[in-house]
Amino acid sequence: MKRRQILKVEGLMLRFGGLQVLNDLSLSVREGQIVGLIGPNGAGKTSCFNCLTGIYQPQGGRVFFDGRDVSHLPTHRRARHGMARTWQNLGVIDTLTVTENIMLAQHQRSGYSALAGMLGLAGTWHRERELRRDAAEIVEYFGLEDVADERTGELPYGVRKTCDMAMALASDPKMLLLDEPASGLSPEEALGLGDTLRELRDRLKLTILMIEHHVPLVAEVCDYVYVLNFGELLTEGKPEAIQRHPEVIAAYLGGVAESTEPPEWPLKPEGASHGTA
Amino acid sequence: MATATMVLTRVKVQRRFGLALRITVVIALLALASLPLLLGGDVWAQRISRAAIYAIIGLSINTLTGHAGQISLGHQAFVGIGAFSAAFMASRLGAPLGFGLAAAAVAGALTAAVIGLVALRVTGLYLALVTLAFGLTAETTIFNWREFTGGGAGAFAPRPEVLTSDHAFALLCLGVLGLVLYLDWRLVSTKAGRALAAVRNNEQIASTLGVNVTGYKLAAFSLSGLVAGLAGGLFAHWNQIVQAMDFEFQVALVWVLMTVVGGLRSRLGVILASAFFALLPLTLPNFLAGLPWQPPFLNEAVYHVLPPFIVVVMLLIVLRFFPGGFGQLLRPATNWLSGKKRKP
Amino acid sequence: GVHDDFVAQGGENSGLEGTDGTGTEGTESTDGTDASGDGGGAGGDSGGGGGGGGNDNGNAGNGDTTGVTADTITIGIHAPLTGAAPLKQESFETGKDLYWQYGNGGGPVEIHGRTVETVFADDQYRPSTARQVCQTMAEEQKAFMLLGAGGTDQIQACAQYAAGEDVPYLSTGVTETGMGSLDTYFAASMTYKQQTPILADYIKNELGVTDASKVAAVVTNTPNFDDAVEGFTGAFDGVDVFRPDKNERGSSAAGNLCTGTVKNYDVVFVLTSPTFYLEMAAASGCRPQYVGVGVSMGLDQVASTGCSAAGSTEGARFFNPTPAFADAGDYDADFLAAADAAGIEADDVTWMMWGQSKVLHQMLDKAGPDLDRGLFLDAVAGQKFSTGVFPDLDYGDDPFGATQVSVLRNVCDGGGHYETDFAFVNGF
Amino acid sequence: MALLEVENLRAGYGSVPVLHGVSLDVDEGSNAVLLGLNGAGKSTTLMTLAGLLPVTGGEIRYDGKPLTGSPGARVRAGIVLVPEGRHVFPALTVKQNLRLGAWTIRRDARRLRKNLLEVYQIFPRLEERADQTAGTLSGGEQQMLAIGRGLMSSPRLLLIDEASLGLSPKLTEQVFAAVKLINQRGVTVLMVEQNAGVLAQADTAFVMQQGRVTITGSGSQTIEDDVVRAAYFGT
Amino acid sequence: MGAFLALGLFQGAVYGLLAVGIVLVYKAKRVFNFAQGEFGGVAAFTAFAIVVGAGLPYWVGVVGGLAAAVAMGLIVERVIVRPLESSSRTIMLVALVGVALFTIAIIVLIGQPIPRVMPPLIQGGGVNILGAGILPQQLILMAVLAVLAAAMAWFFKTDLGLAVLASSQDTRAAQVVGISPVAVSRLVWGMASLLGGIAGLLYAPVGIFTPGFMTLTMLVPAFAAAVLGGMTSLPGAFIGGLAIGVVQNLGIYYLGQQLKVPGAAELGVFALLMLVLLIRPQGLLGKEA
Ligand SMILES: Nc1ncnc2c1ncn2[C@@H]1O[C@H](COP(=O)(O)OP(=O)(O)OP(=O)(O)O)[C@@H](O)[C@H]1O
Ligand SMILES: Nc1ncnc2c1ncn2[C@@H]1O[C@H](COP(=O)(O)OP(=O)(O)OP(=O)(O)O)[C@@H](O)[C@H]1O
Ligand SMILES: [Mg+2]
Ligand SMILES: [Mg+2]
Repeated sequence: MKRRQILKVEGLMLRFGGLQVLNDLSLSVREGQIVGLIGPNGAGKTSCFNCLTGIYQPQGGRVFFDGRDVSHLPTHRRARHGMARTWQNLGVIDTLTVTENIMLAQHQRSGYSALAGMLGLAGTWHRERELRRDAAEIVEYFGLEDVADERTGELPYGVRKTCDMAMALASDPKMLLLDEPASGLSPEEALGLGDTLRELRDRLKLTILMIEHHVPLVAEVCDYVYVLNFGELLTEGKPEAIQRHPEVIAAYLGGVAESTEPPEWPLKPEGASHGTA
Repeated sequence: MATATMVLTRVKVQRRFGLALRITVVIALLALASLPLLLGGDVWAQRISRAAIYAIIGLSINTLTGHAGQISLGHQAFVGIGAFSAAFMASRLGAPLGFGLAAAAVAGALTAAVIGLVALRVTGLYLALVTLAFGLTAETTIFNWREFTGGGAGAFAPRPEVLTSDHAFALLCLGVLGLVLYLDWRLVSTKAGRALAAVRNNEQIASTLGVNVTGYKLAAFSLSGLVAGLAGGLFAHWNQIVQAMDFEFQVALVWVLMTVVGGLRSRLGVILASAFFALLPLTLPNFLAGLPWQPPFLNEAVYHVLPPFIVVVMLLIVLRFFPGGFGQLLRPATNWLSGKKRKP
Repeated sequence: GVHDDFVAQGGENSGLEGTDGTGTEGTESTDGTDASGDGGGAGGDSGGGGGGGGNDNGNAGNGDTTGVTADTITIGIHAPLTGAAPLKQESFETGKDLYWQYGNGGGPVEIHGRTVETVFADDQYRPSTARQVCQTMAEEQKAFMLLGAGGTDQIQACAQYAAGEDVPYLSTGVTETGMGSLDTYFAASMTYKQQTPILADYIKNELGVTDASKVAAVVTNTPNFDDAVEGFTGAFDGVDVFRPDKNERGSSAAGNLCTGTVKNYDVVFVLTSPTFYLEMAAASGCRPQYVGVGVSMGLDQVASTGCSAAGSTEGARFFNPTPAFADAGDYDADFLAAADAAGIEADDVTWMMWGQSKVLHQMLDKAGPDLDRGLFLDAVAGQKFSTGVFPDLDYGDDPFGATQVSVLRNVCDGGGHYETDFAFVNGF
Repeated sequence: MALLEVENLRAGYGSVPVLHGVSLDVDEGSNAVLLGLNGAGKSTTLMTLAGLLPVTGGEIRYDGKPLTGSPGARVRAGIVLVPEGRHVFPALTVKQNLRLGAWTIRRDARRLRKNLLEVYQIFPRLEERADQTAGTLSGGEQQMLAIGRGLMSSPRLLLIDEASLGLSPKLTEQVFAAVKLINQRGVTVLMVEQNAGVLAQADTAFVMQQGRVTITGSGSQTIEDDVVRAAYFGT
Repeated sequence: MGAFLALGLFQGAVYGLLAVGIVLVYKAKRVFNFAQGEFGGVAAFTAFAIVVGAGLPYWVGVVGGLAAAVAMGLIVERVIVRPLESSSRTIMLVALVGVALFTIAIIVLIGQPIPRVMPPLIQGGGVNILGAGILPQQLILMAVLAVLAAAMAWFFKTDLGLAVLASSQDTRAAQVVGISPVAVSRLVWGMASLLGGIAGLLYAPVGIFTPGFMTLTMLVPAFAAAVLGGMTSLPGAFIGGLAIGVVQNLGIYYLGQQLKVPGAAELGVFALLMLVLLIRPQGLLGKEA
């Protein structure tokens, strides 16, 4: 069965001065899939995310999300349509506690206006309590209870990373854009991440677009992969096919990948070869 | 079972007792603070008004710099525009005080919103520079506009009949301060506070979380300007005369320092520091003159420069040793008073 | 005491040069001292006033004895020690009490058994600060009355406060705008409005410059200086007028006067903050004849600063309440004696304070032993006073009672100071 | 003989101790690897060796003598750190970055030129990009520049902290190959890595856990699965 | 009109001189140095005390003034800048504002808030340029500005200059290649205070001076000049300074004298600043670094 395309990108063009960062990039993501976006450093992956979320204004191309053209909407409006993202170097607010960060992420569904909140109008007190309860649930789901009232700035990297993910979920999105969610995680944590992502997809029916250099993780969880090189689409396909694609090997995975020991992360201590089926 | 109940009741009783104790302490502190108002005569009533006005100004700067993370080195311009608007309403149009204060608040908010528009494009240190240049320009242009401000001779802002007594006026100022405090409290405990925290830290992250960064920035500027304008209106009626030189750009610098010394985002700290710097220039000369031994270098002109001198010394100490300002020093006490448990 | 000596001399101001207009008509002044205190225009003048002033028509006063004890009277003085027209603070430190403590032949002055104590505050050259320190002095420090030593806008602000609270207020003459109707205000020297036509005559007749296009006026741009401008332009039609703002920063149009950008003026009339004036003088390539009215320009401190700027203020002439400090001994020998007794180095600020104190002494004396604020006001209104240091005063019609002025000339030789060209004249 | 001997080294950040007694020896001309989980203290060890953090206990001996002194003095002695996260000077050109790499020998024009040629030889890509500002280089190129800059002052001991962080598999491989080349030219190398691929070319491996070196393996043959397992799974 | 142009150019020279110091500190530290004006203030007051107060030769005053300024620069570096190295730039800005106000307060405490006159380097009447009388002192100022701006531009091409730039971009990396951040910091503040001192000494004799004269009237135009030039460009600071001076005086001429707008000079500077920041934020000659 063909699922609906929740995200569709047509002909993105992005330039910085003389540098062509994205060149006529088109891709689409179907509802309920985990899609990988890989490519060499500087290929334009993060820039692509920035165009999707409206941080950058591309010189050309259009972005359709959930059936509507969002190309000219400002970032916060796109977020309100259900686009959530994480950042390559973390999107938590250091001066807020974990709970507050999650409540911040609930911004768009708070149900009262900022002015009403400031004036302390009747409904707002009640809504605040409800939001706090919801936040507590999310905190529990991600196992952050112990640190719920700690400022995120004082927490270890892994915990902050988890908090970042929790925030992305707290906004009740339709789609998650994850920028290198496994970077800086230990192999153990990366394994757990793979499980979490699958669970999000299967239980919450979330769509996920993920940038990742951690090839085994990509191979394991992604339904489909796009490979970017110099701002252009190099190829696309199922992860297994991608890993065998000669151009991908040449540009990204490295020439000796098949012959000798690949420079892989010790994700599977049992010495299994990369790229599980 | 029985022991468990006993323990529980004891905890409850302790809690109740703790609450009662805390409320008593708060009331006692407030009573202590209001002593000068009750016993100090007109002069102290005036001083308390001034302290309250400064506290409102400090909170206004805190809204912008503390909450929204936008620095303003031209805040005296917003206050000044409020002050001259109020004075103009009172002395030229003969409008009632309420209208004057409303005009002051609106004028402050509008001016700040215009600067806020600039802040959407210019950020960080450059914004500081823009606000500074704006403050300087306002001081020499708007405030020197004779029809509006009386030029350097100042504009008179007579008080209405009910407020002619300095005590009544002090109560008005304290009332406005209470209102501003309430707004600040609700602001930080609801979505706007969290959104501003995000804007302050990282605008891009904030926007991907659905926060309208532009809107919040403008709103923060307008709110800050509104409060500053209101403070200006009170300031005009405080002395019943204001002039351009009350709003020299150095004043804005001292105010920013004062707010930082109080501790950004600490209401109590900002209020205490503001009150302190409001009273310092008024009380210091007579205090020093009353000392049994006069240090040889002290004289009238020195009194004038001592307050900024003291602000700066305190600032440098604060920045080095407790960057959270007075607020940080007071945190244990305020945590206890608000019933927060200390973190393990 | 001083007062007796003065009465013995006949109470006349005697100009040293004795050429023009030496106190010719001020003969009856002291007679008035002991005459009926409730006479003159007191009652009529203050009829519309509040609870104080002359309401009681000089019978028992208003009972407001703030600042008066059995053996002291406290007076409050404000002046700018900082800001754009700073005066030397030591001069005030020493000068404010000199007369009261040593004016009586080296001993303290006694007025009906009371000595006088002073409190002082810096008004920072700001009207609002002036108002506020005036309140502090009158209410917290319990000053019986207030004294303004200089600074038009500040004097205006303090006078307004004082009138509202029925506190007597005496200052050197400045503007008349809005001051004439104040019940508690008295000017101890000529106002700008009175002086500027005389100045115009002086420029024409003494300096010989009759071409208005060769004359410029640089007058601070506040409403309190408008009557000065009117007075001057009314008497000298066609002069160029520049109005710098009170807190103008950086380079300014007036600063470029006579550097060729605007014009080469022969005479420039300055009535602005001394700092501004000095900046103008120092920065200009040419050297016009500066003239002016008002207290602060005539101070030696200004002269010496101006002189060190390549002698650019040499020969400047200023109208002043008192004759030059250099000639103080010729007008009041007691002054130098008092300074000796006090062991201080007197200067022109001290001298000015001395004169003003002396005026005040006569006023307090006239109010009698049962001093209160109401009585004091009644005692002054409509009366005449003469000190020999300040101009003769006649408060017959309004609070602007002075009719004489002295002309000082800036001499740069020997550090920059003033010499008396004319003493106590009332026209040219 | 060991070029670098570290004995019971203690260090940390301000009042937070991180290293609780690190001991390791690195032989002259060898290629050593320091492995460990996040937060084990690997970067802290290298920074302490480079003089960026104060020593609170234990001893470092370099070339047989106790090692003290400022970071600059250590660079002059031949100890050069290639820090974690690349840390190139983003607004300077590649060439200027390299010129500053030779800061301690800036008066020796001949040696400077020789080193520059050598760096260009190892990383031809840097010569191609000599006049590009470093901030606009790709991640892999920046990593090459960071290593190249380290080589400019003729180091005897090169400390490399997580050269592969954030690099694509291919670039990682290239960087490791370059390090091997450098080592073969006689520079002693101590690398911190999380990527086990580097073990293939190492002579010695140290595993750090919670501020201590817990396992030392020497010779590429002896670096077995158990070392890896110990490093990453704490078994 | 022409005279206002000439007056503006020469008035602008002092802004340019301050702007050069501001640019130096910005390039090296990424902070806006609000204390730059007070380096000049301290130099001027010290020199005044030596030359006029103590009656010593002029050159002693110059050396003493510059020494005082540099001493202040080094103290500021040690006591304020270095401990705050890791705090935000806004906090650093606030602290430097504090330093400026503190210095003014100290000068008032010691020297009283009265106006002073410093004798010029060369006595003598003005030179007529385009109808404006320009004092010899102002000609010297302009020449010194040109020389110093060129010298600073050259400095950033040297190894030492590169090291300064490098440590501004990445302190950790600078340490790693053996550059001492402390030495760089001292060097930068020493140089900046020297530049500030020179500006103060050269400008003080042009008019009269009072405590805070540099900060209260010169600093904002100087910042505007630096921004106009792009904040990182030394030729930019030079041109920016002159441009600001001209704009101020044209403002006075057109707005002030013709239209009687109060505060015309400030209005001109503010308008120009806004124009630059909104339309060409990188300034006239600005680029990164
Ligand atoms: N704001 C910007 N200004 C100038 N150049 C930019 C900007 N943002 C990105 N670039 C350039 O665009 C190119 C693509 O960058 P991008 O961050 O998208 O790469 P990436 O694929 O995410 O790489 P990585 O895997 O290293 O994160 C890079 O060369 C980068 O320098
Ligand atoms: N600047 C700092 N201040 C305080 N603690 C720090 C600082 N930097 C690191 N730490 C702490 O020191 C410990 C060791 O950090 P270090 O960076 O040396 O680990 P690492 O082994 O290099 O880890 P990674 O693989 O993440 O780079 C960690 O617990 C970390 O939280
Ligand atoms: Mg990226
Ligand atoms: Mg590390």
